Amino acid sequence: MAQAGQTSRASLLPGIAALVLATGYLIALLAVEKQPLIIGLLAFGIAAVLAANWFGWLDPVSRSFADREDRLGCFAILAAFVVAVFFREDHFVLLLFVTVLLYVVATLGLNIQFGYAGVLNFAGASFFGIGAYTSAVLNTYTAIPHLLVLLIGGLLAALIGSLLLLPVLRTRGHYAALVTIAFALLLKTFLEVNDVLGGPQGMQVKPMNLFGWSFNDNIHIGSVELSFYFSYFVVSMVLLVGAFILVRRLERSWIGLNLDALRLDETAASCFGLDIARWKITAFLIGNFLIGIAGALFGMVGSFVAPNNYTFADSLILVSILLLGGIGNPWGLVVATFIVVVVPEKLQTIQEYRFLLYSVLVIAVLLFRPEGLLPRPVRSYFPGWRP
Amino acid sequence: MDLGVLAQYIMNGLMLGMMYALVAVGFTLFFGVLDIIKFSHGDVVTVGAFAALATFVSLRSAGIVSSPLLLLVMVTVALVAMAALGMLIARYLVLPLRTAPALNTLLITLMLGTVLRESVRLFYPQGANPKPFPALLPSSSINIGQFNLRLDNAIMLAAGVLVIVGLQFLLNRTKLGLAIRAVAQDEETARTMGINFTAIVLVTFAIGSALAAFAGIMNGLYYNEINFGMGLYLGVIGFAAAIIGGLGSIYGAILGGFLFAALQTIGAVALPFASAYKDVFAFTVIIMFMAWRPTGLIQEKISERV
Amino acid sequence: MKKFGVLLAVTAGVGLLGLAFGANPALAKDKVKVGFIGPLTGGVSVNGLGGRNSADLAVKLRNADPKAKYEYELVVLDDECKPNVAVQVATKMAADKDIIGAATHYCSSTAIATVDVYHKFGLPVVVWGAVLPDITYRNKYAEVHRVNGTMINQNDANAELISKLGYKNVAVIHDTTDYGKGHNEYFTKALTKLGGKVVGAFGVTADQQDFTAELTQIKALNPEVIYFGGLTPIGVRIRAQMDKLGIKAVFDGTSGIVSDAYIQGLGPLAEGSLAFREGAPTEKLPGGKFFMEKYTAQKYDNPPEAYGAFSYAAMDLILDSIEKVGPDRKKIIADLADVKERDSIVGKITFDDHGQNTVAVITKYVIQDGKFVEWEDSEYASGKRKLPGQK
Amino acid sequence: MTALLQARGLTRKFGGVVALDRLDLDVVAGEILGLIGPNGSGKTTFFNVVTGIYGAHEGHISFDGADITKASSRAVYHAGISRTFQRSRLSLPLSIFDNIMIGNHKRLNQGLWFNLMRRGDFKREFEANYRAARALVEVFEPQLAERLFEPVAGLPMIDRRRIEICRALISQPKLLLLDEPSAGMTHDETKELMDDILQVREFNKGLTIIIVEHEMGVIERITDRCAVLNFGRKIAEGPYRQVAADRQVQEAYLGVA
Repeated sequence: MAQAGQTSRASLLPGIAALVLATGYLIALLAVEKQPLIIGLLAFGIAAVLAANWFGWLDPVSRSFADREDRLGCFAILAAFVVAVFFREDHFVLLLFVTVLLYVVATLGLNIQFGYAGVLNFAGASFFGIGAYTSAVLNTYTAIPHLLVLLIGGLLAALIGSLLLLPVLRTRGHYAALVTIAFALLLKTFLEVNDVLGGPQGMQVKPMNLFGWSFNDNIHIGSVELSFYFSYFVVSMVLLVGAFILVRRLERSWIGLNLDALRLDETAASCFGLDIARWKITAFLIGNFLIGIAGALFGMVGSFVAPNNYTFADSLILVSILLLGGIGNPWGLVVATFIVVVVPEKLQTIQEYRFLLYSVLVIAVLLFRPEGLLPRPVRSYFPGWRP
Repeated sequence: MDLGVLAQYIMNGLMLGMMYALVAVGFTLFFGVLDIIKFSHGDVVTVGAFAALATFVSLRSAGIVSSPLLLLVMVTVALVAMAALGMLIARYLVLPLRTAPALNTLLITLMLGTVLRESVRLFYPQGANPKPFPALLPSSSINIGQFNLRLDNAIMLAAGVLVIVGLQFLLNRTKLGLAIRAVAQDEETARTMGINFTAIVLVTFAIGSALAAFAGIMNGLYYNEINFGMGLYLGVIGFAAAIIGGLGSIYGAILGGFLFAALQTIGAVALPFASAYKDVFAFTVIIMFMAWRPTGLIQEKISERV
Repeated sequence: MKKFGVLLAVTAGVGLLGLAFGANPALAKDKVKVGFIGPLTGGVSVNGLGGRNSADLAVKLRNADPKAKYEYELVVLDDECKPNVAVQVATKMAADKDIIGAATHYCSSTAIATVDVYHKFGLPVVVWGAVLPDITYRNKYAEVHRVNGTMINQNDANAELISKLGYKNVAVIHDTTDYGKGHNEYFTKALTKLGGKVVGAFGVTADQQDFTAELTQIKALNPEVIYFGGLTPIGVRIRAQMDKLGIKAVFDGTSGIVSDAYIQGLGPLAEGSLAFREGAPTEKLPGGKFFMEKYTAQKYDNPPEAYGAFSYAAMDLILDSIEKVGPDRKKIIADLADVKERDSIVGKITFDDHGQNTVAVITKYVIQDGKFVEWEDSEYASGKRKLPGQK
Repeated sequence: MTALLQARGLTRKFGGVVALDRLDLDVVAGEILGLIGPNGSGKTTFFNVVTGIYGAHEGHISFDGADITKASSRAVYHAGISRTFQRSRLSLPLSIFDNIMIGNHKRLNQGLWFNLMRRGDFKREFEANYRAARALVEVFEPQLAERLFEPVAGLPMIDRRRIEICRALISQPKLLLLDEPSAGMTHDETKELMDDILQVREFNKGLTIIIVEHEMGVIERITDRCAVLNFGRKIAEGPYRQVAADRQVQEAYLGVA
């Protein structure tokens, strides 16, 4: 396979076909409201993927993505815009979509920490929350431009995260897990009992305002009216694309190699000159920075923050997205985030059972496809590069 | 501070610590034999307590009223049922993931915890409500100043100590215990010694889960109330206790359990009108502790070969 | 390949089934969607399920009424009693233009978090169970109404009874949500005015299990009454643990523990707990008998609980409005703005300029023999039984 | 002749066990030194102490004139010492190329800005390293050079050893520590690998090697000199034939003591 691959670059077509089908399916899933139809669609989706796998149709798709990622990335952005324009008036679908995008950004951050450097972080939602609270406080009490607020949200998440650096660096494995779990519980309790930040009740967050344009108003272009969430969609998309490129470049560099090396074997890595602490710190800080920025924007989108948004259980959801998608594969994260965020939302009529079903689903994936839906391929430093 | 109040705090702390310790011992046992964290452990505590309650309800409706008899049957049923559940979990969810990354096991058991918790809520009659747990132990008490010593608490503490001593005996003085320790030391060597690895893992999970059921019943008898969410919190604290004690060490887990209870109690005493901050206090200390002793109080044997 | 064939057949089958169910038979009446939000999962889910059933009952009865102009469909969402989830589901409901009006929220923490959402999207809602005054009074949103009363009157009545019984020293335990903090604030105010004294106030988190540390401190303060501002789950725990520590004080709760779950959770220990709630008890309401009959006839899994009747009334009010002015959010808001002396099963409903129903009656409860009994009818009031330290 | 690596009085204990007992050892630049002795005689411990994985309790090590007794693993690598491990420690999910590049750490630009933003420059560096890695692998096994971007996990043991040695060699160290390169391999494979190692010597003239090995055939064939350890002490030193004839050495191996 690799031999054949070295001779010529794979075709773009399978990738584009897959994107078109996925976009169509996503639109159908988001548009349908009748529960039986949704269940039918979900069953159809699962069967279609299984069938495609059966007939070997997925291999050309993955080759296409491996070799032509830059181009297909552009098509994916286009596809996202098609979905957003299709639902331009539908507030809730757009909100859901924006939620997915920002969760992907957060899990990308987590992916750097856990997927590459192997630094466990069970407090992902806490750092997300630090970002969100930053925008709540800064938008309420200061006139700092909101783009800067996003940046500060990321920096603050990284800064507060750095308080954990010492224990995180000194511990390994489950011991490291406890440090972040303890932090997740600590932060949630702290937010809950601390009146200044709204206590358990949380705070309102003022909507985003970019260069005088308030994101709380619907957009009118001629006779077409766009939901105000469309503006958030655009900003989230920009953030996501930036984060995606950052993570990709990081992975496809000597730094990505360093992170992998120290994750897989710290002792061997240090015997080849790696500064373990330096790269762990780098990964932890960049990861938290991304999570914090996503959180800051999410705070403005949701217009509301509360400690209960950022519990240990929410951190677990972030981690399970990572596992479900396939650790280390950003495309897997996109797919997994859609599944984890959208499916329970669409299955609302079985409300009382949705946690149960969702947990059973994750157990099944872990048992039968432990490497995740889209396992991470071997690193290629430049997609489509041939010696 | 009034001596009676102080005694009361110590008693509260001891009861809490005993429950945490029993849960933590389970975590550390599982880690010992398989090097994994089974996070559904806290919810096994819940299921154990509910199994005991269901036994109680059906015995009561069968007309049995003798408290000692009721308690005996409840404990037996719950312990056996949870031991079986523990073996099932080990056989079908934990052992199949042996070759996968450790995080997968952590996650699958976390999700299993959700399944157990939600199942109790959805399928136990009116499972979403807090359930009264019968007070089956003699509840006479003596007041010494501000200190209220209850007979049932004393019995529970004694029972907890007995269980821990029994576990020690089992691990250190029996063939089974030897096999468990051998597997914990080095799986390969244990296999070559002719020890049935799978069987030992299953037995260990049975023991740990039975301990969880015991902790669940103790929790029910102490608080006289159980609910579907009680295990989540106990699980996290049990895990923390096992970690600060040093994973794999039984003494460490027990010590960790009492230490955590002490931290919470101290937090509550030191912050009289901000007792809500006591968990913030306890977890901050835990994090600082981890920076100081990154492998817990009692270190595991380091067996990394280079 | 054989397996694949089976798979395909099953998928096709499921898909077709979906289509068959999804397709609507043509109906004579126009379909109108109304919403309900409450806590359907989590510790207080019994109250949410009771509320949902009651709203469902209102819709079912209306659909069974041949005179009704529209066919109603109830959209139910779960706020889990968490502000963040509430904002999300409220956004979902408010953003759905097909939903014309909604009966929303049992938990104050969720109701106060969502008022901005309803205002932003212009969805008329009637709150059916949350008691925090701020929900209607913080802003003047035309979209937000409430059929039940606020916690202010409740706490006045509470402090009055306590003082009348001769209690002076009260320790307060409250959860740290706006609900608990609000109760703490209004109760302390009311009690101090009457000459009582709060000897200590303790905030506890809603998922806390062990309260022995707080209670040990309270025991040292030696209060006659422990006032509890919070919901049933932790109420049960605190009452049970008081007993463990040998605290003999009166347990004085709020509307948050008026739930059968409280008594079930405690058994005999519930005896003598006090609780307060706005409005008359369900069976004494003007439409109480009618409501209970209809409710029982539907064979729901859960009882209506304390606020079921309010949920029914809130939904009924919305349905009345839709019948009157048609399925249009703006018109409904206008119609709800001048609800005056309108008949409902909870009595006459009158909204003030904040959309708040004025509920003058406060029911005082004491638990006697495993039942919430009105204080006036109880053996404690008649002197036959005595609360600890009652004078 | 000056010693490239010099150990004086080196002592390391594990609990009550003395793994290295006042060991003196000189390694001359350019030679291949065989380090032999029964199991548990301290050979691997010596490697671990030299490479900074364990600290020494007593004594000194100097390398190329500098004291490295307290140096960290990182510093030892940067000073020019590379090693392989007794149990293969490759990163299995990573490609052959990645594994070799881990060994090239000190010659790769580690700057954040360079790696993330100057992708053109990075590409040039990447391509140069690709050529270097390919050339090195070709010395061992030309077929492997065609498969540089396949994961190591799928390779047979002998190829993994080769990759491990390439990883140690790519940074052009002054001293190479080979820890039982023949472990887990057949006799023929071992022979093949030794040929490779000798070929590498041709390639990289100045390279000094210390090899720990149980296969005496290997030791006889490739070493210039041997040191024999027993209970952490050096009991003999000299050309293989000489130490093999030593009575003390024979006793140590036969366990007569």
